[in-house]
Amino acid sequence: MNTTVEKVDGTVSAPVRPPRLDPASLLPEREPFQVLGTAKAADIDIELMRTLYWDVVRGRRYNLQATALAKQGRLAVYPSTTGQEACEVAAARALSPQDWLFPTYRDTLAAIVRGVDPVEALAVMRGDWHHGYDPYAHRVAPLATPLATQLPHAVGLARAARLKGEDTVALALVGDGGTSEGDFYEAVNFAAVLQAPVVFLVQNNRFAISVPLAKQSAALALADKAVGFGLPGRLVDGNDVVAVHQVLTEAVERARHGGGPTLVEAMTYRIDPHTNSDDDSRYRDPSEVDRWREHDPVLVLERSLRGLGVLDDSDIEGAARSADDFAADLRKRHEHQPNPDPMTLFSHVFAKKTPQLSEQEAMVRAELHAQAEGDSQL
Amino acid sequence: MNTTVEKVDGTVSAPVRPPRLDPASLLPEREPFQVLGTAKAADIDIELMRTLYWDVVRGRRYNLQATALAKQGRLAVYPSTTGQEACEVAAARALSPQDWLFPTYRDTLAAIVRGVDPVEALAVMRGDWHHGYDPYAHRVAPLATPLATQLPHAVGLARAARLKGEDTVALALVGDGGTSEGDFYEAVNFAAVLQAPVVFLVQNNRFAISVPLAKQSAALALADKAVGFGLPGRLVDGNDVVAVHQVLTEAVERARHGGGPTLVEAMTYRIDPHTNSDDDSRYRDPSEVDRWREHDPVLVLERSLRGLGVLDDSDIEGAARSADDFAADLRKRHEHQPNPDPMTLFSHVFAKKTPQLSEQEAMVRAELHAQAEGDSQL
Amino acid sequence: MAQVLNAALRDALQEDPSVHIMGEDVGALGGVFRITDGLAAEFGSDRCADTPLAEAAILGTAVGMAMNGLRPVVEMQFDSFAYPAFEQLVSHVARMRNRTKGRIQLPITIRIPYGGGIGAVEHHSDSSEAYYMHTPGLHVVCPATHADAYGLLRASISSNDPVIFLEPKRLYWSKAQWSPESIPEVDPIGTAAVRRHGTSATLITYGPSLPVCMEAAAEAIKEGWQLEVLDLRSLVPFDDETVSAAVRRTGRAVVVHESAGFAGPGAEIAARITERCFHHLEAPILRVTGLDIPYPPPMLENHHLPSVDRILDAVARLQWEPGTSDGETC
Amino acid sequence: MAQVLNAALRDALQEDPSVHIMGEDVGALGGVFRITDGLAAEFGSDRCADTPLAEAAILGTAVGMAMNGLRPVVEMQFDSFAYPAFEQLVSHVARMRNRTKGRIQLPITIRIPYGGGIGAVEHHSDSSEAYYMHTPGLHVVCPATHADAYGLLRASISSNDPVIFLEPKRLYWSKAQWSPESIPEVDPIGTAAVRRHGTSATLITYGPSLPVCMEAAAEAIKEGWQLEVLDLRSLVPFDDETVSAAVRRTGRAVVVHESAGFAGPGAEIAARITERCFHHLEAPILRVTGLDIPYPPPMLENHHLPSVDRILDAVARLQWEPGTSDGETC
Ligand SMILES: Cc1ncc(C[n+]2csc(CCOP(=O)(O)OP(=O)(O)O)c2C)c(N)n1
Ligand SMILES: Cc1ncc(C[n+]2csc(CCOP(=O)(O)OP(=O)(O)O)c2C)c(N)n1
Ligand SMILES: [Mg+2]
Ligand SMILES: [Mg+2]
Repeated sequence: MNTTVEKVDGTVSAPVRPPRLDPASLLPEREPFQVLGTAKAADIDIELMRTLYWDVVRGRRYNLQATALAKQGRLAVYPSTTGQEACEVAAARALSPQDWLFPTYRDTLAAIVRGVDPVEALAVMRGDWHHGYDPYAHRVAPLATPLATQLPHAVGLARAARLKGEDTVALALVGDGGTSEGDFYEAVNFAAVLQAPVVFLVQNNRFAISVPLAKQSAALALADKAVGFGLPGRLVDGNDVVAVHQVLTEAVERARHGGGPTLVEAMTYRIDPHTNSDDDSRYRDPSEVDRWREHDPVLVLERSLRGLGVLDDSDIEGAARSADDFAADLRKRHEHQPNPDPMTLFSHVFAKKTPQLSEQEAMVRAELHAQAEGDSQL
Repeated sequence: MNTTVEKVDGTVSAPVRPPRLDPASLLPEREPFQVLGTAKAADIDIELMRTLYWDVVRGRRYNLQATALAKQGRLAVYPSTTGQEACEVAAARALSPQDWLFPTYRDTLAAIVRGVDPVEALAVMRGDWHHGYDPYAHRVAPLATPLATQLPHAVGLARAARLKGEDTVALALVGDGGTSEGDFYEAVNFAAVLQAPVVFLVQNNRFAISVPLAKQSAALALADKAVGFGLPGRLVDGNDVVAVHQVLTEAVERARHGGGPTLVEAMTYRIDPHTNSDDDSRYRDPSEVDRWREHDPVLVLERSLRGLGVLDDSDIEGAARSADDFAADLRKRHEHQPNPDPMTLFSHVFAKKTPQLSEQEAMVRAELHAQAEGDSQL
Repeated sequence: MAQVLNAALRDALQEDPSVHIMGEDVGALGGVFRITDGLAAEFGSDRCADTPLAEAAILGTAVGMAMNGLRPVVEMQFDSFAYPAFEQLVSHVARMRNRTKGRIQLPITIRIPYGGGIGAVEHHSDSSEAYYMHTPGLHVVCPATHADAYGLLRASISSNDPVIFLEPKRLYWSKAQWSPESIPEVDPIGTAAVRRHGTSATLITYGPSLPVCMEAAAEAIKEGWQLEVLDLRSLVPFDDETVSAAVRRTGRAVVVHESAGFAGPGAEIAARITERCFHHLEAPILRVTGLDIPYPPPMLENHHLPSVDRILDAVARLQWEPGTSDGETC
Repeated sequence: MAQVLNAALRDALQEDPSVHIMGEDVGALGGVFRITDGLAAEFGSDRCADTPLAEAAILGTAVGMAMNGLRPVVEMQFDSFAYPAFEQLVSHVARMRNRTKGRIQLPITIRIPYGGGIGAVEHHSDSSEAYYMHTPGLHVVCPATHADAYGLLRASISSNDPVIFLEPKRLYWSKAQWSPESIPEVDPIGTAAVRRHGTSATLITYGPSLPVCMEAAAEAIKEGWQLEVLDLRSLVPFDDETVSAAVRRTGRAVVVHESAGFAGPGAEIAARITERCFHHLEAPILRVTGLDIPYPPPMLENHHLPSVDRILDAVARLQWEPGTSDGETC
């Protein structure tokens, strides 16, 4: 502003800041980025496309299996990602081993694609403990239930990596509903100010439980939020796994090389109810779901890859068989999980048990003894 | 997206949403809007300009007086708006009687211009009670200390007005630092989704206590945040009272007539330390303050109005004299404030005192009696 | 209890046009527990409004609505999802009347599905009442019966002060005879109720632990104990008179609640009874509470929650033989 | 005490490169209370970093840093400005170790300028320890002496668990003889200290109320009372052994703290002592605490804070004559 405004009366203008850059350059594309079904698909590495295909097929099978377990009461709850497999798979596959993934409660699939054992990923849903896998083994943070609260964690982890000289990137997932929480904005702002190597992926599945996007935000696109923090926004077709993978990979590598954070919005749709115990007939028209089924991320990919000559019937069968094996293994091992030990309740509250916790532990132990004796006398 | 992307393989595109509008239309101007010193000044109503002049002169005098009282220990603390009088005055003057103002701790001046008695406005700074004026008398909410927390209140009040069929608008003030708090974003989002008649004015005075803007935000302008919520952003020279008044008046009337909320960023500068007890030599170069003094909102206006022939020496003298009288009155009445009654501590915790509070009140009353008796025996 | 709460909300909406319900999923869905079922359809989406997903703004917006003459009834989806609104609650909701010398009053009811015992995963079973009890300016109530669910909710909505209304999740599905006729005449906020008379000792409880205490009292007869059961209903204001009178009658008491014991509600209850009835006490007041651990996963929650056995154990430790001070740990 | 805290931070930064200070204005300004004075200059703005103004994100970012091997020391500018971070604190910081079975530990120190008595305007004088005490998974400590300011802060930073470190604002400017040599040998987290021996009754306190209790004890001599004064130092873990032993010795006790009494720290302290020492007690344990009101404005705060007179009054009510049960209110 110092020099740009013509002052007719000769007064001095304020030293506000240098003429500002064009914020429009940070706005996302007007229409979601797509690869499948466009000419760009021909340039994609075939091996990558095959990997993504196997992943989404297995992902779909996983969603069906986990939903079945929940309906049978063998999981306390399961929030499915049916219809969102492209986002889940692409998120996991865009990362290198040194990177971190920060999932929400819905993103067990992304964790599994990254290498987490599905039985361990489902521990929280099973209800034997709050969390099942070693976060450091595959660099996957615990599934976050309080919405958007994991986003500042991702920023801090990425920041620490920078301070330690590591080239780690953190990819944090959040839903459309989660973008309404203050934590989302605070985290994006911290990432931008600190130039932390973080990528935020908003899976806009158009619902937060029953609340549709229009009641969540009046923005023309959620990715439009990026410009307000001085970072680039990207908009991508969330049912096009290749497009999501490409956008995320670009953002991750940009972050890795000091380019700072990116906010990506993937436009997708939650095909299943919020969880197995949700009744979505109360808030949406089944015909809307049907329309989206036509854009099913698995089908879209299958058709495109067939068209490109990358997939044939035997590939498709092979993927399906392997997915079935995966589900059968999950089912079997899930059934044989040991019951949790009540003593665990006291072991990890603090590094060292307080005297008070030891007293309470003794009480529970005594109760268990008494119960065991009672049982053995029957 | 349904129809816009050319699909080469004949797959169906997702029914994501209609082709989106150009978000760039919601971005603020590239350079802060100005009136003074530009050709636009000639079109402004002369009476308005004179009113604004008297206000800023009185405002400056008020800041000097209150700072002096704080330095003398007659206020517990005073956060001055020296250098920001244009924003304070314009905010108050852009509102109609049926509107509400939501100030921060720093905005006693805006409250006063709106009609609040300065002695009552300063009650919280004096320390005899948390809040001094009747919020309903002039429709000025209590000064908010926890940053950004008053913003959702403004949204709720405006929303309620709409529900009740009133044409009230709420104007909420916040600082550059306050925009980092989650409450800021949540409030802007609620306002946009509810299309509540609210105007948010960010007084970007370039510091949050010691933290400069660059450590607060990487945005090219704070007003760029608006687009992420689907509402328009405006950028204005915060030291140009006429420009701020014009931008706010437009935004207020837009809100009043159902156009929804606006986010306005006024670029200004905090000339004084954060409060009288702050030591700004620790974090900024005095030469930066000096540069801004050249763009002093009172001087800028005075010079412009002189140039336009709206002000002469006797006007200037008259305004100064009236400001002195104002300050003298404040000083005098401030000194004669009665000490607060300790019984007040119990009167307003609940509508009806709980038995427990009555017990505690009795204790304090007994202590006061004992003390009074002790005193009278001396 | 869910239908009763629903009826109370419906009647409040019906009788007072200033009542406005708001929260996440309270509209078409009727809330995840269906407490607002049908209300948006009946009263319109302005009177029963889905909000964006941000608890601080939900409560903050309610503050502004209350400043402008409305009577917001806010639903927080689960206990721990009220934490984002903690600053609004403590720094504004609880103090607004006081800081403005009564000029602004905030008749806001904050409904919180509360407590555990329903097999929910982490973050869905917290008991947060101690935080609210310790915050001057808030009323805190918790129904355990259907009549109180109705009566306390109506009283909360009518109150000109903010009320934290804790809805015991595991009583949502309790089915008991209830009709609006059984509404208590008196304002139930601030009054405790004796649910069972007894002479041996007093169980003091509220909300989800009341049924457990009633069961314990029934069991205790086998041991020869006639237990009095006191339902506090209102934690703030606290009904010292009724509680002290009960404990004075029996001379022995056990406080029972789900939330963690340390610095929990039972601490205040035990301390204040002891202050007031010291020489009537035959034994220290004992507490049976949740453990001092983060709320456990579903498969272990039974070890955390007060049980009939733990209550009876505590009663047994109330020094029934004269001069049995050896049980003390100091 | 301010300089001592500054020294502790400096030494921690010096000795352990994983220690990182962060918060609002902790850099060039050195914090509004100057506790971090000079540290950014000495260790660089990465080790002592000004953050954007958002407490939830400050704490949330610290969580991520701790997950990645750093040892964050977070400053919250005032007690009540920590409330925006309440969800991060309760739902993550306090539980992360537990939910991950110890795989993720969060060695985070949260420094909070704490309490009143400095003539600050509203929202600047809260005492929030009860909220933290009631949250399983947090350690809560509060120094009252210079040696403890140093020792407890170093111990907190070294702890592999999150610690709420409450800094009594009105002791910031206290000047007392102190040199690093006087650091206690033992880990002070979890241990109380007897500050004055006495036989008549025990005053139990911590932080800003310790000097008031010491003064009361000095005054009490005129009345013929030899008061023991116990400084808890650590509220979680709680040193039952030392506290019970002291109360057992004297048979009478008064708990003193600034925060509101109802459901406050004193409730837990009184309740647990009574549970453990009932038959050693000659009188109920009394509490002298802040009133159950929002923290008052500067000109009235002296009516809120525990005073020497109130403490002596409470001591006088400890039923010194045998059989004086008439003082009871029930
Ligand atoms: C802080 C918080 N508030 C409320 C909830 C309850 N809740 C769980 S999921 C959900 C909807 C989330 O929607 P979105 O972010 O779009 O994610 P999606 O479920 O669609 O994946 C809500 C309200 C929560 N988990 N955390
Ligand atoms: C929630 C909260 N955190 C911290 C503070 C302490 N504080 C008071 S003013 C201030 C700086 C505010 O900066 P800005 O929003 O730019 O307003 P300005 O003071 O410049 O008017 C801070 C950190 C507060 N009042 N509230
Ligand atoms: Mg969603
Ligand atoms: Mg500022």
